[in-house]
Amino acid sequence: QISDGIVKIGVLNDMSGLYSDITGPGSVTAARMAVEDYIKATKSTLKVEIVSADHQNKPDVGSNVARQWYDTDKVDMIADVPTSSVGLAIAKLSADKGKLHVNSGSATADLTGKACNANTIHWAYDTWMLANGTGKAIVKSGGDTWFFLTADYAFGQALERDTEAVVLKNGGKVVGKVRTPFPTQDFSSFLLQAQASKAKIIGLANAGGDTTNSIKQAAEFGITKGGQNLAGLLVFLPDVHSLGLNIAQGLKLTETFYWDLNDNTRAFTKRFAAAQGGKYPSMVQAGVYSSVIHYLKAVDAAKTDDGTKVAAKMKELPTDDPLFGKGTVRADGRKIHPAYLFEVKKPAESKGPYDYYKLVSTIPANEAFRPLAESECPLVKK
Amino acid sequence: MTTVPTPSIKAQSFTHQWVAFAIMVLVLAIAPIWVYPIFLMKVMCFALFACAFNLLIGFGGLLSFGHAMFLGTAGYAAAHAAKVWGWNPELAVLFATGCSALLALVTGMLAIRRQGIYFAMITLAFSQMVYFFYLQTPFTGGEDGIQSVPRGMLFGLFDLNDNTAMYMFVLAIFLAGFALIWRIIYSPFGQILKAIRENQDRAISLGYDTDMFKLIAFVISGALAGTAGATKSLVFQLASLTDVHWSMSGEVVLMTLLGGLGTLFGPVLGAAVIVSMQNYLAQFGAWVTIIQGVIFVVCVLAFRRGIIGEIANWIKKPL
Amino acid sequence: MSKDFILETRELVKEFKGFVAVNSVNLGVQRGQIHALIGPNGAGKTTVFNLLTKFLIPTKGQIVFNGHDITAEKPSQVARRGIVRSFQISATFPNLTVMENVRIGLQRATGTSLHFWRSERSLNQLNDKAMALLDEVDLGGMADLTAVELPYGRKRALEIATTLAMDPELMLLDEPTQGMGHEDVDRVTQLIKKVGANRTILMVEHNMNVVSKIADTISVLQRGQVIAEGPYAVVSQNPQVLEAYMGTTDNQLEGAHG
Amino acid sequence: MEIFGIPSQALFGQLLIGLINGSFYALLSLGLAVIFGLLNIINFTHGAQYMLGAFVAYLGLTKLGINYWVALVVTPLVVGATGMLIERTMLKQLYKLDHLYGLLLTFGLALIIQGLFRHEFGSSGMPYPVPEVFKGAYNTGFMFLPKYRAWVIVASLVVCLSTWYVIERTKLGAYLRAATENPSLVQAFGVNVPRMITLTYGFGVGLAAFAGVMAAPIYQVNPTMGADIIIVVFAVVVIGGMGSIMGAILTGFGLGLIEGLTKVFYPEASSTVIFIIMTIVLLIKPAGLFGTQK
Amino acid sequence: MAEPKEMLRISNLQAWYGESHILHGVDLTVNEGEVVTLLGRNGAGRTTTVKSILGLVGRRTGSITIKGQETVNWAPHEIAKLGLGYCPEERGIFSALTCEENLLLPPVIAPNGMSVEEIYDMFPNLLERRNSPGTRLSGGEQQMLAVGRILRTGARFLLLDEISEGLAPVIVQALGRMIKALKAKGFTIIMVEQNFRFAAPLADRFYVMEHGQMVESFTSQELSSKMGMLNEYLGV
Ligand SMILES: Nc1ncnc2c1ncn2[C@@H]1O[C@H](COP(=O)(O)OP(=O)(O)OP(=O)(O)O)[C@@H](O)[C@H]1O
Ligand SMILES: Nc1ncnc2c1ncn2[C@@H]1O[C@H](COP(=O)(O)OP(=O)(O)OP(=O)(O)O)[C@@H](O)[C@H]1O
Ligand SMILES: [Mg+2]
Ligand SMILES: [Mg+2]
Repeated sequence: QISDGIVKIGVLNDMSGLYSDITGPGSVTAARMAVEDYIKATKSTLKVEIVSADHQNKPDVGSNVARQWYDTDKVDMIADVPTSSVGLAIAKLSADKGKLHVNSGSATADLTGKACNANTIHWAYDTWMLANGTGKAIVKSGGDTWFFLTADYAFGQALERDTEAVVLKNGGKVVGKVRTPFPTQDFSSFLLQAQASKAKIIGLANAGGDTTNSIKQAAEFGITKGGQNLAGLLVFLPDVHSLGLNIAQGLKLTETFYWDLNDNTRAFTKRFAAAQGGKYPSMVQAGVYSSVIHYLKAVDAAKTDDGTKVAAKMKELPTDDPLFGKGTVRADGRKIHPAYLFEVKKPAESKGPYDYYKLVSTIPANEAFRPLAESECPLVKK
Repeated sequence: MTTVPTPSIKAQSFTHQWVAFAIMVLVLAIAPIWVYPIFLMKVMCFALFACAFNLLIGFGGLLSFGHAMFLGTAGYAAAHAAKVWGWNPELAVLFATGCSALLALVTGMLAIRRQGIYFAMITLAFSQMVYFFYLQTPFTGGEDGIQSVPRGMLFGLFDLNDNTAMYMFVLAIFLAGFALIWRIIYSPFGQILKAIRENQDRAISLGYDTDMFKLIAFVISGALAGTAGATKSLVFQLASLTDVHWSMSGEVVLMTLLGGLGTLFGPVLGAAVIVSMQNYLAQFGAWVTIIQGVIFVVCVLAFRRGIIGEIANWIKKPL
Repeated sequence: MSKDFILETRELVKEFKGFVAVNSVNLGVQRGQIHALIGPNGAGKTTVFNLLTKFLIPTKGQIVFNGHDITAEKPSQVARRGIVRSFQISATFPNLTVMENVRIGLQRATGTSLHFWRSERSLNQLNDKAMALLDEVDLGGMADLTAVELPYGRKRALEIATTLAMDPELMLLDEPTQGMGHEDVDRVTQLIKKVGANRTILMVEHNMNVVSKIADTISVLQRGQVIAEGPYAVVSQNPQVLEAYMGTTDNQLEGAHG
Repeated sequence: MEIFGIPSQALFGQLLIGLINGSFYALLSLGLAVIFGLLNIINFTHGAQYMLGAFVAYLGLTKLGINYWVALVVTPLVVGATGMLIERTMLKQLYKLDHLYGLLLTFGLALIIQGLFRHEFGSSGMPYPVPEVFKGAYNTGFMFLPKYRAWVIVASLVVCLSTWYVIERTKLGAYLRAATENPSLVQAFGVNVPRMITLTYGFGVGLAAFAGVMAAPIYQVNPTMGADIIIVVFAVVVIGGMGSIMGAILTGFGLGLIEGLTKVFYPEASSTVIFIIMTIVLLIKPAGLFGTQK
Repeated sequence: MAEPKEMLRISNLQAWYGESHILHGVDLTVNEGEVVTLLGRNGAGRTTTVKSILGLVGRRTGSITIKGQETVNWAPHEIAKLGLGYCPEERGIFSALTCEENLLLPPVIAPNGMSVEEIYDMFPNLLERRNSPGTRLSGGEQQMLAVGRILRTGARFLLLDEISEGLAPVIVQALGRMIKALKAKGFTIIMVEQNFRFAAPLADRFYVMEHGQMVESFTSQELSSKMGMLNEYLGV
């Protein structure tokens, strides 16, 4: 039985701030496309409605909206939710209210780690995956001394911590780190410290404007020319777009989605761009699309929109969608799929707008995310 | 001799204020039937915050641009007391109010010695330092804040997880705070405060230790802002950096200004309008800020007295 | 000397960035007198006032009030000791009513000024006293106007009433008649004389007419130093004073003001 | 040689970087000080106007093909003109009121401008290339100094000092200072005060836009780029002494240095150190380092 | 000698500060070279009349003709350029400027103004305090500065509001001599004075104001016969 006959999905994200290009209205579009595509493909009789709101990257604003959605607006599932602190708050709230949260936007691996719960599923990526993907590959290819520029807040610190562990595990060394206030406009002083450290790799444990500014200024101070390399631990396609290839070239990064992976992704991107004024989808937006499809599938299968039951069903059913391919949702709520290590193309190699990435290697699904054995999640029986 | 008007002592009547107060209580008592109670609780928390702020600027002439530090400090203190120490909600709120009062005492002693824009700036500076402290110190959970704060049992008897009980609790706190401010404004102390605002040098020369008066006003205002913050963190079961950020200090100015600076009921209405706006315009993203900006501009250019201020001016009685 | 001085300064000095505005002033104000401080512009009269009320800090010297050294006290402490000043530019609380203005002065003595939990109505007990003070300065009929609405001369009267409310032992008046029409000058002169009957007043005044009428003792300041002291009749004959302050000798008794 | 565990070479580098950031603080706080000093308006829109400067340059480049040098001249004029419009239509009505109202109005305007740009351009930054002549860097021996950064210091110093000279040492400046206190009297002496005030606001805003153009090649051109810096710049102006032109300039550079050093020794606090300094300064010198109490 | 040239003619002047209507139809004429004094009680509207001439009140209607030009709709700076010098009641010394900067501030609007040296000669206090910030001067010194600075500009039509206020008798006498000298040079002067003794010997004509209207006007010859009336109006 579907509560009040309608399956209501709330897309909660950053509509106007730092992450609005990565999530924002684009995620709403992605969710709509998912509903359309699902209904068309399955002839399902579900009535689906989508609402959206801006959480301004603040946990209080986010949980406030979510609470009202759940309490009075009959929202059944909340999707997207970038910004780890907000994601964690929504996850907890969804569990309290017996609803469902499928997160594509947040980075923190805690969502399926010590903060996991039965009503939360984490979709596109997480810090463990980023650290592991980028960190391991770089150390393996000789980048074994690191200097971290870490945004001084929970997300940055988590990313730094996870990456450091990977670097050390693979035989690398961390020669220094600096915690930069968030947000910072000018990184030159920090970059100079990184330069002085003579580390081969400067790991950018930050996001959004902090990342783009630090990459831009690194180029200005000739850091890359001087033989040091940057590792963008969380870089999205729109970031590269705003930097331009001239500056971003050579940057290594990990994502689980890129528009130019295969015919399916290209076809999706074409439709998405048409609806979004020419902007190409980010990994998060793709995640929203894929997660909504799987959610609806589970609702149909479970014949209910009860959060806890649908969550269980989502874990039970294998996933399959055009963007992330076949995969699974694990007991801890982690969606499993491959990840890709990319390198940003040189301007000469690019054939046009958004043709930015060169695939370096594919990390198979079973290696991309934190193994269940290491999980601190109480849902995982050991 | 020129003739002068010979008025009798104006019998200052305050009945209209009582009427307004009764209307406010009535509205708040029955509104939850139609309106989402948590939203109303949020309104009341911000209304108390704005009233506390207004006590300082509207009646003491002191523009604090760092009032968020009291809201936020108490929010963290209450959340910590309730979550980590497992205190009852009433104790948590009291403790948190005390923390804010203490912070107000310390910062006030330094800030109060400056006037006008320097006062605004020094309070801003303090709040930035407080912000930094909460950002760095582990107990606040940094960006994540203190989440899942238990609402607990009021006096060990009433379960506040029930929204109705929580609502009554918040309503009681709000009304008590409001009544206290009302009393202060029309007290011997309030009278001197007004005199200081009008002409500080003259008040000094009449033997008043003006710094003392301003400090007391500052501490009361900070403490009540703290009560609001503590209550808010129980309602939302969350204490976060938002409440300490300088933009929160700006928001309370907006509420007060919109409602009517130096009026009794203005901050309440201002808070209600701004909170509703943020609530109902949430899906419009950037438009929220644009509309807020427009309100600021319109208020300053055309509505300087604020909504309640305009009404009060119209009926020629203080509200 | 056996005179009863309520206020004495000893070698009082005030320098502003090397400029000596007040130079070793030894001033003695006798209890119960109206004492006038006169002198050319820039002689340092206002500065002396500011020093006495602690709005400025002396560079050197001592101020003794009723036998206590008050040199190191705060302005509001000095006021509580009983030294209350008026300002050269009129100082009222513009948006309070005339009655409230006076009550602010009376309220201090009640000791409830810090009581923020009490009702304002507790102040109504002061109304009679306030009214009496207002009547004394002829403002009884205007008690309910806001101060800003008063004509200039009446503002000065209000200021004096507020000052009287403090029941000061020593009143300091800085040019109380400045900017007033003749009518008001007379009225205020009489008023000062009346209230000076049972307290001490130190005043700065350029209007020789007023000074000659009511001052018991006059000190003449020039370039920060006292150049003459005594009753009007004596001081106004002093050639140095005539030259520095009063100008031509022919109309000394008139002064410049009507 | 080492100083506090940092090689002196590196320290020089850091100091130089601090100086560069200081140039931005100085430019921005100069505009703010001019506007406060002469109009008594606390121009909260300053950050938005700085952002506008960068955007106009960016749009000029991408839509009209206007190069950096032209933008450096045209942008302050264009943005300054919008400032004058704001002054004529809105600020003008507030001069007789408390400072508070000017602050609130400009705060509102800042929200509107920033909101509109965010709505239109999203929030990820736009690139603006470093002009051709300033590509590359000097090797100073102790650090690698990008040519463009060197230019920033020079340009900022020149603009700051000429502004100071005009205001403190010329007749025009004396009119301006006098008009702050008593505009109608200065007008009664025969000076066209309203026009002077409009131009002054335009000039202050132009300075913000100038800083914006200067910043475009270094930072991402981004609708929120002015939102955070404005609070810091306020602090600079207050520390320097509200309205003191020289104060704003010296404090701007000085705080850039201090902030730079903090970034080396205790980076987490580098965005807070300015406020700590502000508190200390205000407690010791209530009117700021170079201010005079009214 | 030819007909005296008319310097200023005000007719039916009404003026407001915000909501309050202060002047109710003032009429006044001043010829070139005349010294005219406005008398009246506190609040009679004398200052307002002077400010209206310069356009410094909130709103005004009626007619104000200066040197043949109708100026009622002009901005203050345009009026000032006709050659007016104004010394305000509250002195208007600028605290951001030093004493000397204050003195040099008003732009020269006509040739043959006094030189700075001459002004310092007249007010030696100012020379001594020339580098002090304007408002650090004593009350009287500020008054001297306010008078001195308009003498520099070459304005030959002066509006002086209560200039003898707060000055030591010696200085008041000096001012009296100065005004006589200016009159001899052909200046036109409107004085607002509380200090009748000071104004009486200087003025050619007197106007008496009451409640925002001119209630009386007479020449210096008629002065003695008008004392009774003045006594009634002013309590002289
Ligand atoms: N804060 C200050 N800084 C510098 N100089 C000052 C300051 N205050 C006063 N002075 C100077 O000290 C001298 C004395 O000033 P004061 O105001 O005491 O004179 P006064 O006797 O009251 O004169 P007046 O009769 O004109 O009011 C003046 O020359 C004045 O310029
Ligand atoms: N800015 C103002 N706003 C409102 N009313 C004012 C203002 N200035 C003066 N008034 C009022 O206008 C009336 C005339 O004032 P004005 O200053 O012209 O009088 P005056 O004859 O010069 O007297 P005074 O001796 O006090 O200078 C007074 O009642 C006064 O209260
Ligand atoms: Mg004086
Ligand atoms: Mg007057």
